[in-house]
Amino acid sequence: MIYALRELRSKFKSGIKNPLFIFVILLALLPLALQEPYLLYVATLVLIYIVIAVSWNILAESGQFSLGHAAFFGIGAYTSTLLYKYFLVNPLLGMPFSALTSCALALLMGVICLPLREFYLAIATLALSEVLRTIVIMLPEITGGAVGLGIPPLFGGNRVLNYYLMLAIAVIALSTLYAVRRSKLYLALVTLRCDEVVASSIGINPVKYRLYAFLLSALFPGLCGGFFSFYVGFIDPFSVFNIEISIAPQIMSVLGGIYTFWGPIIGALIIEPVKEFLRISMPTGYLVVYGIIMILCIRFLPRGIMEALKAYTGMSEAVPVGGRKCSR
Amino acid sequence: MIKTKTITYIVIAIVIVVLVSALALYYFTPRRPTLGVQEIKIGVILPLSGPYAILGEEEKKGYEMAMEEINGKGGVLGVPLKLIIEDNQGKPEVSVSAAEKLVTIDKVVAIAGEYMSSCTYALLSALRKYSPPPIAVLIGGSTDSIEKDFGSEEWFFHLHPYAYIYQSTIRDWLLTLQPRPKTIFLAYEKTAYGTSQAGYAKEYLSKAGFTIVGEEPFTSGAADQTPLVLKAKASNPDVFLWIGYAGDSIVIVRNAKQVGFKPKLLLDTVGVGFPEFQTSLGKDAEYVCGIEVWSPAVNYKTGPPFPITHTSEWVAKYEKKYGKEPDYWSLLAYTNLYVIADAIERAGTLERGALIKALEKTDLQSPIGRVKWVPGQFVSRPHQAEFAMKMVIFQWQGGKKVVLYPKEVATGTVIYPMP
Amino acid sequence: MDPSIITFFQVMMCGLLVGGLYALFSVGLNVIFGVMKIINFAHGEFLMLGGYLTYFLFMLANIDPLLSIPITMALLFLVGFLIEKSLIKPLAGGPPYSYILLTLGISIALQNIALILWTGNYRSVPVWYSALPLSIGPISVGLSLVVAFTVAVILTAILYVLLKRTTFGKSVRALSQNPELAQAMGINVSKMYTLTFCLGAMVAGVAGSLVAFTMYIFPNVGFEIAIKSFCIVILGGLGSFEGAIVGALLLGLAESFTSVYLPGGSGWAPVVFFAVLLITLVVKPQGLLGAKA
Amino acid sequence: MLEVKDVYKRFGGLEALKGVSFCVNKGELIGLIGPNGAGKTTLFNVISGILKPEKGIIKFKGIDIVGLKPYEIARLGIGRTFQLSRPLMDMTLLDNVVVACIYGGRKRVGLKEARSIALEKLRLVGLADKAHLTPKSLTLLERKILEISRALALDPELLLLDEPLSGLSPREIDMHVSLIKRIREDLGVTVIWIEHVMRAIMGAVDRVIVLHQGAKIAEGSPREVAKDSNVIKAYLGEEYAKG
Repeated sequence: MIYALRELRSKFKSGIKNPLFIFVILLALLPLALQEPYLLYVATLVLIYIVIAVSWNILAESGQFSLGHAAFFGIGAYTSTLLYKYFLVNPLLGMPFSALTSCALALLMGVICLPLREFYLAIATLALSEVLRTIVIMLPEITGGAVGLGIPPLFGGNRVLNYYLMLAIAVIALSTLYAVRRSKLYLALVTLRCDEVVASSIGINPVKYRLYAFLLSALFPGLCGGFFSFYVGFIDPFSVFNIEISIAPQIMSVLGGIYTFWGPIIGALIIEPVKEFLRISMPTGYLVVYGIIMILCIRFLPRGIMEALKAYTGMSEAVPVGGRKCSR
Repeated sequence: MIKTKTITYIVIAIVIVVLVSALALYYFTPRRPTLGVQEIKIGVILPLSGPYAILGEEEKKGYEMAMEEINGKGGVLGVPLKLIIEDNQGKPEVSVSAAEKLVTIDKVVAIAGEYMSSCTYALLSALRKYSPPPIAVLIGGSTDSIEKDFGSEEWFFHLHPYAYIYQSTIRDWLLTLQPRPKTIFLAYEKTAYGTSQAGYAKEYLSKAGFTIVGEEPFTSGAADQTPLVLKAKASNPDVFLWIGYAGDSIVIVRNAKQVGFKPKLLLDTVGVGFPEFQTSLGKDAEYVCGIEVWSPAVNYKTGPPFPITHTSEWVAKYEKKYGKEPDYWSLLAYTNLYVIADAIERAGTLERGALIKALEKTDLQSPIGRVKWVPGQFVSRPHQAEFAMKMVIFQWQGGKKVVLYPKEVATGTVIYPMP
Repeated sequence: MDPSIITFFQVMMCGLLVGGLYALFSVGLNVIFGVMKIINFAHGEFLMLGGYLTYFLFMLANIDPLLSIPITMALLFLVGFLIEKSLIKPLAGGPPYSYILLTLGISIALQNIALILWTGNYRSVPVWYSALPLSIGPISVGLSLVVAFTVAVILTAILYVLLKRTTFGKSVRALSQNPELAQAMGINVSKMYTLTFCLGAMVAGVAGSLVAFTMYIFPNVGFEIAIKSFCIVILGGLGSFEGAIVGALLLGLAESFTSVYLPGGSGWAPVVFFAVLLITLVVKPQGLLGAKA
Repeated sequence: MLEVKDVYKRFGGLEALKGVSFCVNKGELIGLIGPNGAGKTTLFNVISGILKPEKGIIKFKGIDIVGLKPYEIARLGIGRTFQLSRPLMDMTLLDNVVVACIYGGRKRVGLKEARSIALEKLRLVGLADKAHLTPKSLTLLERKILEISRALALDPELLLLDEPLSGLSPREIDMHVSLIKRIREDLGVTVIWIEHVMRAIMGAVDRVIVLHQGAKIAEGSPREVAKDSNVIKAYLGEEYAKG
């Protein structure tokens, strides 16, 4: 008993020092610093992108390159919206269903994409998300079609409550994916990425683990989609099945550092606010600046910010799963 | 003794006279109320990047023109207007983001602008959650769900026709044609704009006694619409009516000419109004008809506070300033800002309640028609601009847009059937 | 003749003609895609630049789009060269995904520069043959489309000869199919990258010229066509010249046939094409004519 | 322990294996030799399940493994290495072995336990002090050793080594051969070993199987095989061609 308590305490102590824990605490305190609903609105969007980027990255870690994450986001968004519209399901209850349909889609996508690699996989996922968008457009009786659907915003649009809800989703997503990265599942995923033939020669079932990666990667974007439609109060197929949503996590991951946990987070934390800042500070032409910033970033930090940081601190070697403290 | 007494009386008298005259002066001088601010901030949300940037730019020109004029005359109640222009990238969530910023950071007096229906809807939905919601006088959004869901809000005023107006205008005009056309083939692009219009087109036109011989959704942005045109040709309609964007109209008209499809009338909903339609097609643009909120040939008499007497003066001014023909979006935007400025002027304050009251009493002879609030089709609150309850029909003749309908503003007569 | 048969052939003609335009662009993309193994998100912007160049040459100097093709080719070759040398080359040997950020950045910057310089207006070159029909028996199609198709076919044929009969072509194929082996054979990879990139840009520029008078141009025109072309290239099989052509014609036909024969019309066209793509990939993961991995 | 009976495999028009049959007993160290293109690696790929033979039976410990997936075969206790060494480049040496331990080992282990087992395996082959580096910094020999220790993490009963000596210097060859011998002796693992370096393999193995153009042409002790006329013919042709 005492031993268990002591272990709990020591776990808590080491947890406090965990960067993720500190990060989450900082995020939880953010509304105190950002009094303005506008800043909170942007912060919530950043959280959504963080979750999508980290989720995309976990699929990339298994060697599967998706250009269709908007499909998960979109199907999640439509699930919660349509549940509300037809069955008056509370959005908070609808969101888990968003995650479910997104996972179902991921299974379908994963199975279709099993024999595909690299560009073939990327384009197939893109195709699937385009197919879904067209289906939503072409079934206006059910989905509201291209016109879209207006829905009452969650919590009456209270930005603080919305922020904390999204933060809760983000915490679940980040801690799940953080835990995954320290588990044996993660080892299997990375092995698949490095060499699939070797992976199967050491007992890893590639089909199973590729599908796991798909599921993990779709779960939280679907949830975010379910949140997003009620956050904006409006949904239409062009804004949720948008290729930009599929591309954004790639930009964020590559900028921050692909195949790292913090890379996509850093990427999202930089990209979205910078874009928003440019948007409000120069009405026309800011996207030119944005594009040029992207080019310069990759020109000078080709391996992303995380690698640059590691090189700077002299930690360029890969860190084993579970951090450095394991071993000897 | 007396002397001092007299002096005392005189002094008192002088003091009283001075006081009374000062008071009288104070009371009888026409006094400009002071607003107590350095500038009046108006938020404007438009698409300035992405596929709809073309129209956002047009709007921006209109707003800037109006602002320069108003501020050139000393602003509103002596305070200059300041436009805070936000790009919404044509995305609903960015529109919301912009709205949040305008309301909470910039603390604008009113929000203007918008173009796409999806963005307009999301924006209004975001505004509604404030208590009280900020004033929105918008020129974007033609989907009727905006009217149904927000039309009865006291803080929302709308300066653009809703989808049904396009089709009711088309119906009314088609009924005036001699000989009256009997059959219509309807094609529409499958996004929000096309599908919402098509529903009304079907309803209104068939109720008015026209036969819809075929209807067909199409993908906007396709390189070639020959199959669509062929389908239409096969059903041999009197009128080929399509609802598409500017690019689609170029392709559709070209393809129609190519396959020799010659209905009595080629009629588009908004895609053929742009000058680029004519420059891109040259003589093939001839006799194509379209519908617009306003067309540069339409000339209204204007009243104060507009510094012009007729719309044509505005057109000349615009052409001088920007070196091109204006689009109705710039005039809408121009009018939009004047409507807000006029209400502030009359309210004499920036206080929300008073401003809404002043807005409700708006009655301007604007260069785009009369701005007086009337109810729309679905809600009884009169917050829809009167001019936006009808539209104009034009035809390309000799490389120029000739206005055919309504009669009051017509500048020519229709050439029908098309030669 | 039975009108339904006439319609059938008419629809087929249209599909093939549009498919021909897609083919030209996709073949160029396929070369870059195959050799450099990067998804070049900026490829469509070459098309856009080519289109605007053609438009302004016509409007300002009254040069017919067909005559301005050599100018477009030369200039786009130069643009491709500059971008490759200054931006893409320095990333060589870096992590594979860094190209995404780079090409997206180029794409976003170019699109928005175009937006500022030339506004978002839809423009089309009004050539004299723009709306003339070409009739073959009861079937009539647009002359401009036929002209564009002819140019596309000629250029594709030249590319075919270039890729199948010359040492350059052999190197391209070697690099697409087995980069390691190609390197071992002593192919100058760096030079090949530059050449193929410029070639791709050039072909995209010509495709832009054709789009400028058959369709219309606007700052985002290239991005949408590029996405379609990625799908075409994958459908046909990475690195397969014939595959890209087959894929492009399939897309053209799918678009025109669905719009005539499916209730709901061309709204469903993307679904049909993408469904064909997905089914193909399930059955043949390497694409229709792709080399086996 | 392993029984290969009449196995056929073809690639398009090329018959890579034409009815190969042989048996391997527990604890044996078998050399599998033959000129280039003889079908040796194909045979390994067929045994380890990467390729499916058109015909034939492969029995491992009495179980027919034809049609099983590679990972199932690995879990039955067949470990293998590859001709061109394929370490998992993005993972540390330790993780390279840990992952094999977890997914291929016949005992279910957790991450913690797997780490200590893996470290033990690395210590066995002398790579423990580099456990936290990635394979990028290793020499070719070390990479090959890593691959072997990764295969050993499966606790295999049968180990398939595909040209473990290619590309090594004579000194490295000696070191590597002694490691392979030690593995067989200390762990009692049955080994099938494809090799081109004749000098090394002939002195080390119990029995040699010779493949030529997809067929077995000889089998027996190294000494017998070296004298076999078919073998000499097959090899001499190649030797001459090499010039």
